[in-house]
Amino acid sequence: MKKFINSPDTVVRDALFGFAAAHPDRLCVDVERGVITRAERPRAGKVALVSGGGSGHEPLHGGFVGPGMLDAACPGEVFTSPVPDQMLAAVATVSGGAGVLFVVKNYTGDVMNFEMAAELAAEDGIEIATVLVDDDVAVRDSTFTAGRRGTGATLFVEKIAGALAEQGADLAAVADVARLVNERSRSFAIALEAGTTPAAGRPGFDLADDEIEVGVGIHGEPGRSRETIRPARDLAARFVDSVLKDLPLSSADPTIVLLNGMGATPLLELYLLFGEIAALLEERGVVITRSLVGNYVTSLDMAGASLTICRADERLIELWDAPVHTPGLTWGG
Amino acid sequence: MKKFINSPDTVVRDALFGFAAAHPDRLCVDVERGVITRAERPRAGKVALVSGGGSGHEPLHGGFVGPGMLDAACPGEVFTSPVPDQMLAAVATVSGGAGVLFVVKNYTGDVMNFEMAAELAAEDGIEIATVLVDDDVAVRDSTFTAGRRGTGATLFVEKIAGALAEQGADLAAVADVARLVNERSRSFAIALEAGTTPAAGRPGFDLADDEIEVGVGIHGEPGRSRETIRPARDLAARFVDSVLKDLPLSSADPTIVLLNGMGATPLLELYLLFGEIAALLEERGVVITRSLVGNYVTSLDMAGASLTICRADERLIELWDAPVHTPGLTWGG
Amino acid sequence: MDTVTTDLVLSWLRTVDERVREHADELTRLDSAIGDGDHGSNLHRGFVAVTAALTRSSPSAPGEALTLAGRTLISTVGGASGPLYGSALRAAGKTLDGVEPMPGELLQALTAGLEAVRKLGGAVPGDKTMVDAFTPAVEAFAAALRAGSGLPAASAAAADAAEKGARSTIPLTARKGRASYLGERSQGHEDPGAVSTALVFRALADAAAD
Amino acid sequence: MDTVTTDLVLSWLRTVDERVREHADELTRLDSAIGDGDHGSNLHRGFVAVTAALTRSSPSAPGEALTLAGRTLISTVGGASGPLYGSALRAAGKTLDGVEPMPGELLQALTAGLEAVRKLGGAVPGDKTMVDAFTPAVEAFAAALRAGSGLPAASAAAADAAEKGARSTIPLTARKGRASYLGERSQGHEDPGAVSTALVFRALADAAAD
Ligand SMILES: Nc1ncnc2c1ncn2[C@@H]1O[C@H](COP(=O)(O)OP(=O)(O)O)[C@@H](O)[C@H]1O
Ligand SMILES: Nc1ncnc2c1ncn2[C@@H]1O[C@H](COP(=O)(O)OP(=O)(O)O)[C@@H](O)[C@H]1O
Ligand SMILES: [Mg+2]
Ligand SMILES: [Mg+2]
Ligand SMILES: [Mg+2]
Ligand SMILES: [Mg+2]
Repeated sequence: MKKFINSPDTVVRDALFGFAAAHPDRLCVDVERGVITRAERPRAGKVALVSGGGSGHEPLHGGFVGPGMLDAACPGEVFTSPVPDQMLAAVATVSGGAGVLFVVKNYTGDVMNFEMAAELAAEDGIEIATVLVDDDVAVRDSTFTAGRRGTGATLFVEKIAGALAEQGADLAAVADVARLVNERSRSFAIALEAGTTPAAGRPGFDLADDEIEVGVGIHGEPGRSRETIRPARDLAARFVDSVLKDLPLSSADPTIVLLNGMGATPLLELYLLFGEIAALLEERGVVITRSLVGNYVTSLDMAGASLTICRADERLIELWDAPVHTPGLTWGG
Repeated sequence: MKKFINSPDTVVRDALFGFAAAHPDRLCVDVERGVITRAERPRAGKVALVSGGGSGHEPLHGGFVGPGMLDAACPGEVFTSPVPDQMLAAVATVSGGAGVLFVVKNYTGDVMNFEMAAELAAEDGIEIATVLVDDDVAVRDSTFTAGRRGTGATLFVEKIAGALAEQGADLAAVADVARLVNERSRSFAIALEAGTTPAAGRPGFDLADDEIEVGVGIHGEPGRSRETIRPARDLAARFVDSVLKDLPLSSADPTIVLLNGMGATPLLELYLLFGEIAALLEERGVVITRSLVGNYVTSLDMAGASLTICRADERLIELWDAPVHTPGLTWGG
Repeated sequence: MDTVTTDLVLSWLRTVDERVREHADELTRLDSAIGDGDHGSNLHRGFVAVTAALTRSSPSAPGEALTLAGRTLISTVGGASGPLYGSALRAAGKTLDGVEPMPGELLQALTAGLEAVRKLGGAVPGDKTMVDAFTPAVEAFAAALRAGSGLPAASAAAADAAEKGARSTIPLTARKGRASYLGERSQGHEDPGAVSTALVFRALADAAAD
Repeated sequence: MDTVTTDLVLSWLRTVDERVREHADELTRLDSAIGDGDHGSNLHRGFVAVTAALTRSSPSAPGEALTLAGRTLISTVGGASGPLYGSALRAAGKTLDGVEPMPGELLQALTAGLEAVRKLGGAVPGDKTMVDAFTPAVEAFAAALRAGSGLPAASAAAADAAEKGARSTIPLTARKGRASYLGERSQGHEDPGAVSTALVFRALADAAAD
């Protein structure tokens, strides 16, 4: 394993120092407590958005803290959900009196740790709502299992709910739109190579020179099946079929499409793959209303990509277009 | 080699289709002629900035086309400079009558192809100025060799000269500021793994499990020396020492610092490395006035990073802060 | 001497710390196969913090020690195992009254711990989780006490049962936690949390044997 | 028949296309060692386009064919080799008058081509570039003509000299082009452009031998 680190034990802490140094004007990084917040103090009466999860998915979540998106992010150890203390510290810092929305990716650990934090915050009299993001169609949803994973749709939820919160909506409304976005979003991922966690020191799974892992998650979990590499055109069909199967779309639906790199896939390949996906979507009568191509919800140095589509409507597109100013996502006035 | 491609021969063309599909509102992609321009027609009287180079360095250059930066980019084949026909087509499309600045990275092929285009454009009565970017301190500069390579400083040159052009400055002034930025910028890169071109199908060079390539370029050229991997803290010193040796800085100099990922390095590691570099710069009395951490001037799926520092002044910082709206770089109103 | 002294509990927790350290790589390897490869470092981080916390505050009763350990795990581990082990130890600690409770009281505490895990995680035996080691361990501990064994023998029986329970997860299809994403591909691998639970019970047996 | 017919030039250029195709991987491998690994695909792309352009416009004179080939290389190859080979062929083509020039005129054309490369790239023999194959090839061609050889023998001598020149680049330290970034680490590798230049001259010899 070759990485720009000092020691596997101090990766997240050391990276937080760098995060602070890189964004001194816009972010406040509390390295000791593991909390990233906006530089400005919370606006009274604004619903606060707090998210977090294991590190290794950057720019998610710390890179999405800023006007128009998150108020705080709690980075856990690599691929390990944060602890309740972090969420409580975040809530204490960013709560503006109008309640706090926890945006939680649906993983057992994340769910439990955020739940514990929510209970403790509620005991302190702070109103907490939680949205669980579970968009990954590679995982069968069932009440007997851990349910679908949260992946690319997290960006959609954080962006759109963040925009509504910025407009002054109340907690119920912000939580509602967050849930709506999640319900209408589905993702599917394919890996060409696994990523390597500093702690494990070797790839999460080994693939032969012509093998790919289909239906992978963002934590180096192996996927649903191992298959043979095929031209981008064919893989594009695999992405599109998998997502559309779970998310039927008509040509009347506006959509937001994210083609996300997992960390080690060059932008050149992502654009190429996006071209194939866009052509397929057009064939099937799906209109791409907004799109995003790049590394947003990564898995360390995994080579691969995920496709996320949100079946939007006019209001969601408007919220998507609202200004956002974060290290990882910026547009609007 | 596992990549999201259809065939090594059609990578750039196929990717251009995706680039067009991803940015229909802001960019115009002429796939046949290999030219990316802004969606809006050229403003009369504005100096036009045209750049280009081999593909595989995305978002450079196509991702830097847009208000506040480039008017056009000419993507060559992977790691191969574009042909003069592309630059001529770009000039014909974006020339607003006030002359055109070619931003050229100093590689034999790029220099020759842009030179040929400049001669032919001049024959057509279009005023062309050229800035050669040569910031890489790993290469010894001498009139008997090809000279220093152009790497990270290209982003600084395109951003700052683009801002001045947007303000309506004339060609001489825009070319002057471009050259000034180049003269005041230096870069140094270290690779942990080489990238793989689709044509070659295997990494540009092979490194053992504990080896790194120090002083590499952005085309998979091997570097100056092969060394043993060390903690990020020690490598940070290597980056800082190499750059500062060639670019003496006093604490009175404002600086712009780019810590650039080569394509396959996770943002988590880049931030960590930036933290170490920022600490070292502080120790040496260097003030980081502006910074950028991310994958901007990449080398396909090379794992590694480059540090670029520009010894700026108030005016350059102002131009840096001016609004920019491109797929790869966005800020300001 | 067949009571659960504070020293015994402290020795137990310190032994867990040691065993987790020794087996961290193995736990991580198991977690890499069907999870995300962090179980070893998660528990290692947690129990190092537990040892530090216990040294700092030197608790004067077994229940206090377990509660502190649980709280510390919750605050330092994260992931799925942090809240689960943390809640288990906290629930166990809260159940354990007095300075020298009897083995029967420890059984109640362990039962409360298991209940906390099952309530928080919703897993039942057969789901391929730590519950598959925890449940038989508690049952074996209960059975041994019923049969008249003392603390050392009951703890050893619990450890044996936990190890057997861990091995029994190999053929199972995971239905809870990260391994459940793999569906049938999770078969043929031992659950890392079940293995770490077996380490915890073996540590109890070794501490009680001294 | 010892004149430079249009057919001969077309056959030469077609042969270069074939040889480049056959040796593309080798050229790329050489370029990977001390460059950026694209020399094979660059020339392959270029000469495929040359063959297509020649088929499309069937030139009626040798000079016309070479000029068209040069222009096509400039418009399709890019990199360093595109302008260099393109300018060489264009300069050679412009020098070559009439429909059946004599071998001495081909020598002038080749000399003009070499001059174009040296002027554009600024490389001198010993810099570890295509000039190290091109220069001795032209010299050998001239010497052979002076010694009374016909076109086939002169071309074969040029090809031999080009191959020897290419091999002579192995110990050199590159001073021009991408390999110069390596400094002394470029030693021990054959220059890809010198090798492709040898292919070009061998193709001429084979075309002239028919
Ligand atoms: N719902 C659950 N109930 C009980 N145990 C669980 C549950 N989910 C996960 N586990 C246990 O947690 C272990 C994984 O812990 P760890 O790797 O530390 O956390 P994470 O899965 O968040 O990375 C699994 O091997 C399993 O034994
Ligand atoms: N200045 C120069 N003069 C002559 N030949 C050169 C010069 N620079 C490069 N070359 C030749 O070009 C070859 C490389 O061509 P190619 O790989 O196609 O272009 P690039 O270096 O742009 O990738 C080198 O092997 C060398 O022979
Ligand atoms: Mg984890
Ligand atoms: Mg090249
Ligand atoms: Mg785990
Ligand atoms: Mg080359």
